[in-house]
Amino acid sequence: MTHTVLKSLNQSLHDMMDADERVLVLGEDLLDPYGGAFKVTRGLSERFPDRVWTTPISEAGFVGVASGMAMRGLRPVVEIMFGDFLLLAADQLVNHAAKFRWMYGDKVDVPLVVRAPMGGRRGYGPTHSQTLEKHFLGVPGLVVVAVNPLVEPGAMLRAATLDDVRPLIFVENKLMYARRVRTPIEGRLGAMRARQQGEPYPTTTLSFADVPASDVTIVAYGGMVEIALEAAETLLIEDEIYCEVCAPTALHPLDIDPIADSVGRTGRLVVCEEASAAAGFGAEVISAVSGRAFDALECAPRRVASRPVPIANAPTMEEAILPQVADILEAVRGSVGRWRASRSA
Amino acid sequence: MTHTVLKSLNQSLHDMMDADERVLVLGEDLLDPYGGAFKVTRGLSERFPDRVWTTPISEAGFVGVASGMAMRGLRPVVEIMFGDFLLLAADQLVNHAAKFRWMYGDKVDVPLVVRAPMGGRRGYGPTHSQTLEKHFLGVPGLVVVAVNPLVEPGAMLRAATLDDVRPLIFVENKLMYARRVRTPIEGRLGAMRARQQGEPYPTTTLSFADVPASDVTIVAYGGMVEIALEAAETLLIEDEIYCEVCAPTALHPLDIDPIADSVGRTGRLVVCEEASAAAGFGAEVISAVSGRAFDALECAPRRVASRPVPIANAPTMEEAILPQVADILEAVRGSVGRWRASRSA
Amino acid sequence: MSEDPSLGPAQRFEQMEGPPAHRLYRQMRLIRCFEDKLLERFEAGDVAGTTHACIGQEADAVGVINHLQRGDVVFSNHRCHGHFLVYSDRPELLAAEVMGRDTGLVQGRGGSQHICWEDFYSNGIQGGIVPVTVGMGLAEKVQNTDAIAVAFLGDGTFGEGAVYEALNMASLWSAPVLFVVENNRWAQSTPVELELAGDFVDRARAFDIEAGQIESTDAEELYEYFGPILESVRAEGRPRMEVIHTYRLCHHSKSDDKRPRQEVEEKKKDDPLPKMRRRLDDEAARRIDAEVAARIDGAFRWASQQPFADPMSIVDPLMERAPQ
Amino acid sequence: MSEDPSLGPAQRFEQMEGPPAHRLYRQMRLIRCFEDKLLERFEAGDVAGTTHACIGQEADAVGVINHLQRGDVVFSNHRCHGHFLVYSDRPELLAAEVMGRDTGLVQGRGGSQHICWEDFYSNGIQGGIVPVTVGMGLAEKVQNTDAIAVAFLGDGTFGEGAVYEALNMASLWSAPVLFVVENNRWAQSTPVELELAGDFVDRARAFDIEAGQIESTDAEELYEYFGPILESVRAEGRPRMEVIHTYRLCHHSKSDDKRPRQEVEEKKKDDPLPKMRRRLDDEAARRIDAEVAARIDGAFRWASQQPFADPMSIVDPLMERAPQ
Ligand SMILES: Cc1ncc(C[n+]2csc(CCOP(=O)(O)OP(=O)(O)O)c2C)c(N)n1
Ligand SMILES: Cc1ncc(C[n+]2csc(CCOP(=O)(O)OP(=O)(O)O)c2C)c(N)n1
Ligand SMILES: [Mg+2]
Ligand SMILES: [Mg+2]
Repeated sequence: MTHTVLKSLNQSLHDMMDADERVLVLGEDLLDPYGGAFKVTRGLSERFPDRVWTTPISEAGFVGVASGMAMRGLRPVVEIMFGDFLLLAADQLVNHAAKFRWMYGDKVDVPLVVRAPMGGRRGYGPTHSQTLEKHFLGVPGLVVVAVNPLVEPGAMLRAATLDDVRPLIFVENKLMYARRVRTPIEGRLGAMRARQQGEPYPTTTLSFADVPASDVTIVAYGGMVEIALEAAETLLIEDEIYCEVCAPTALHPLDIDPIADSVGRTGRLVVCEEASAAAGFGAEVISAVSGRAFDALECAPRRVASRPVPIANAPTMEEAILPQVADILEAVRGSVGRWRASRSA
Repeated sequence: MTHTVLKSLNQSLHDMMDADERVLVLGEDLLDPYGGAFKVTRGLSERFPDRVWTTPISEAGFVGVASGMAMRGLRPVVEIMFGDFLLLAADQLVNHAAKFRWMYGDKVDVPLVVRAPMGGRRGYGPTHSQTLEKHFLGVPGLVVVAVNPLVEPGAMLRAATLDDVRPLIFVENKLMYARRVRTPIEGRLGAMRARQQGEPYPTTTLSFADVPASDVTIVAYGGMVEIALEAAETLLIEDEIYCEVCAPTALHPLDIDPIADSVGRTGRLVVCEEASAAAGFGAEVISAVSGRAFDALECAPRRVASRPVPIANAPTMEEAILPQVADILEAVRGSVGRWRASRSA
Repeated sequence: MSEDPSLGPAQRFEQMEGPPAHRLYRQMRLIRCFEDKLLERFEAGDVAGTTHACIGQEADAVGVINHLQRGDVVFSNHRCHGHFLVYSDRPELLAAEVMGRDTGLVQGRGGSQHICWEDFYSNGIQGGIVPVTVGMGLAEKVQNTDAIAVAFLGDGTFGEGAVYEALNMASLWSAPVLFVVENNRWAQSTPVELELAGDFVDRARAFDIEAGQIESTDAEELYEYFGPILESVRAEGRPRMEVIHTYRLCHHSKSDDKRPRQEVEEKKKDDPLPKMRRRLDDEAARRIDAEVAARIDGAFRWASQQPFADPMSIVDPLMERAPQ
Repeated sequence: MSEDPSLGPAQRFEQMEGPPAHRLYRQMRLIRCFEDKLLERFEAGDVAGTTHACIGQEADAVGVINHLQRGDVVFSNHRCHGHFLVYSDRPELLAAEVMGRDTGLVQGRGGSQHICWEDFYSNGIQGGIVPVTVGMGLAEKVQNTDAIAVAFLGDGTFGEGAVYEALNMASLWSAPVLFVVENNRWAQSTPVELELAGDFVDRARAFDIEAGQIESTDAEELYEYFGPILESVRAEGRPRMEVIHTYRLCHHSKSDDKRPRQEVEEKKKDDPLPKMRRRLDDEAARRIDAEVAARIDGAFRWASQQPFADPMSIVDPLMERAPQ
């Protein structure tokens, strides 16, 4: 029985609302029959008419409202229709929600979940295709997680909503909604050995089963995970390069251990992200790995990212701007090639 | 003749407004006799009553207004009273100002300057002490620069306002206003050799004059520059560790060359920033240096930064949260000590 | 801003042939025909992404924009095709843009909702364009150009705080700006009652901004209505808001319409196109229809022959130091 | 929220001794005395950072907060001392907080403008607290607690878009929230005419929110005025806005006052403290003054004996993975 990421999230919301009266859902255009721009909330308003609040177009305002609700006993899940609009709520997230618990001497909790569908590849143009979570990383008190199809997205959403008392941005990816969830079964995912560490926002580490040591660690999160896996397969077949793919879901605070361990085994690091590179997730991973596993690094870590321009609307340009399998191949080959060349010399 | 950072900025605004009718200044509480919260705009409204616009408390709104003005022929300089409030203008900066030029096929320019005083150490508490520019780094189309007393702040502001057609965040530092400007003279700054590269937002590289090779590169910008210099002096005197201090002013796009060159000479890197470390400026520097000068790096780069909690109000805590000279000493000694130990072993 | 500016909309409207009713109809026909063709292309999978058509609201565009002088600024939103076509009369450039061509309005970078041409702009973020437009109007005033600025916004956009910040500053600083509210009664899937408490006109007046409203899809009526209004904004150098109560006859974007079928059917009686067409003699109407159809065909044909947007152009030389 | 909640403000007010005028005066005296002492400490360099006193506006705090029941929520802003002291009657905790002590309200983390105690909160960012308060009020409603929420905001804060987003949602969703606008005619150094176009009450009404206003620094009058208002918010479960036209007699924060001297002097005639004191017999007034002075002395003495905030506590165990 397979299901999509969309289905997993939607089902999780249904189950949570069914089980826990404190769960409320807020956002734009959530009501059935429309059920939200990407249909993650479909069917909720019909079943729970009092607890699905379709909002005015007021991203700052309704994130603020939800913070207030969270501080007074509820478990609101907010949908930002397109993650691009999260910037409108930046002050609410950083100067309000993220600060309240610590600033108020731990007297309050803010169990707020803000869901944000990010990413391009759908031709939506400059203001509806961005991957903006990098700008929200590193805020004291604010958690950022990103799902991918190797974990059960609904379970992660449930943990974020019911078990986590911290305000949290839950990054989804527009293209990923239609993907099948395929979590590892008995330590394997297809041809790869799979390990998941870190609850409730696990990092999945995948490696080809019968290889003692892989050649390179590829880190990818969210929408880049599937692309990294495709690259890893190609590299195996075409280049006999063995990749370990690390797919973290906790972007901040980042659990660097599984990544640093992997680099400890491979000595080489390529980090993929859909945003442009500067001061992004890859920068943090490379810095943190440098801090933890510097001696293991055999060559310069590389970043695969968007070109640093707005995401153009025209498909020819959008494709060239966003990171593709080919970019990962190039980065990995660059890393490994240098080493192979030096080894065979 | 010495003058303060405050005086330099204030004089520059006077001179620009005098010389160029297109320059307008907008922000909260700018009118004389008050002259702005930190007095950077003092005296302007008396001389140029029509071109100093004191605004309502509408950070998003007046940044938007200024963007519009910039697109239609003016050269607005906006003051955000405390840099903490910049988050309210995040959507205007990222989804509007930063995108317009490229998204519109290069048909428009947005020569907008947004001045933002950042930083703590004045006991202003969690919402008035932050160093938030890291969240604005890496936005395609948006420039971020930060002054320090080793460059002439007014000259940099002038370049940003009159010569730069890109929207730009101009980071100042509250404590720095009272500092004396001390630009290098004939290649020297006190006991140090000084070199400035990169116009109009230069990186200053300082090293102790008579040493062939320094031991470590300390990167610091904005309010951390003076602290890094103090640390460098202490390290020289107490530890005989020779530091090169690199003080960039262009945070994004970052000019990595002077820093990478320095690391090429020293092999060791410590990056200082007043914000918390995660996904910040230091992460970008370390990643970029790893990309450019990996082979030169002899040990893991280190970061000196805030503790990852809100900036507490109580002086005892604020001091412990913000990075101090002692933290730099520790990081540098850690870097160099490891090497010295290995060398003497 | 452009090097070889076209006529202003008002001048062009004056130079069009035939009586005003003919001209208004021709312009609306051009918009409708353009969008019908565009949606056809989307259906056929020829065009990627999404688009917001203004079917049913064409009378707003012709009613307002035909009064603008050269140099006047327009800032439109996601639903900008009608505004743009009246402003520019250049359907081929918009067609090329939405089809991702290098000769599109903004070289394929913006697509349907992020365009710029001469003094016309649009952006796809709700609300934020309103303060930007106020700044544009103020810049014109500061520079004594006599130009004014017009911002288009929808009913739903009144949810955004930026709108009120802009109204306040526009009023305090006497910005020569007309805020045109197209109240089409829905924001995406949300009816206006669920998104708006109180009243549009009261909101403007609470900021000491003169405001009025008109319920109409009659292009002639709207054209008459807006003449003196735009004149007054220019003459008085003060902001003003006007609400047009109208209706969107198509889906919000591409194909996601869940509004009550009956309501939409009922509203089709107010479709501005047949309303105006009925005032033309049949011969003239058919001639215009045919001419416009041919023109739009030509525009799309031309556009589809243009080179695709150039993937080599995805650099920004002014930001070149950013890491790749 | 706290484990050992105090009496609600209304209950405490009831249990205070003497007639209402005495009690109101005693509370205002406590606020004034607290802030005078605090400013003295600042002058002396004993306290770091900055602070915003509410001298001249004490009547607002006692007029509104004394009607609140246990469980009702208050969200205040940068100028929160008066509100807090009436809410809590715990000057020693606030003194310890502003003096950076470990036993302060929030362990020295927040200081003067970022405090929390039971159901009282404050934050130093203008505007953003308003939607948060709406959410708090709605949460109480959803959970059928019968509690209401009160947000305090200044005239200048009407510049922020978040306020209007909050008004709209409060109205659409019938939040049991009272918005108390303290129009002290200045925002920092900016007079209200330069920051506000139109009118406060009209703004609320444009969102279909009932609104009223009162020009007063008379604590008894304000106390009488707000009784039925708070009752109606609770009974009707609808938002409401009330504007108190008042005046700040001190500087904005610490020592930056550039307002016209004459205007401030003129306004001193309306100082709420002498106004109320005149209604007490001299004996009672002097007794209250002395008692309050002793209490505040004690509070600051206690506070200054407390241990400084602990630099070892600057960790957040829930975010521990963040790099150091
Ligand atoms: C800040 C922001 N939030 C949400 C959206 C998504 N969105 C696009 S159009 C729209 C509805 C707009 O409604 P209205 O203002 O009435 O304009 P209409 O579509 O009816 O013309 C929404 C919610 C957006 N583009 N920007
Ligand atoms: C978002 C934001 N912008 C600016 C400030 C700086 N600031 C603090 S108080 C203040 C004036 C507030 O005026 P008003 O709302 O009238 O309250 P008052 O100080 O008069 O009580 C300003 C501008 C802030 N704290 N937050
Ligand atoms: Mg609408
Ligand atoms: Mg005020």
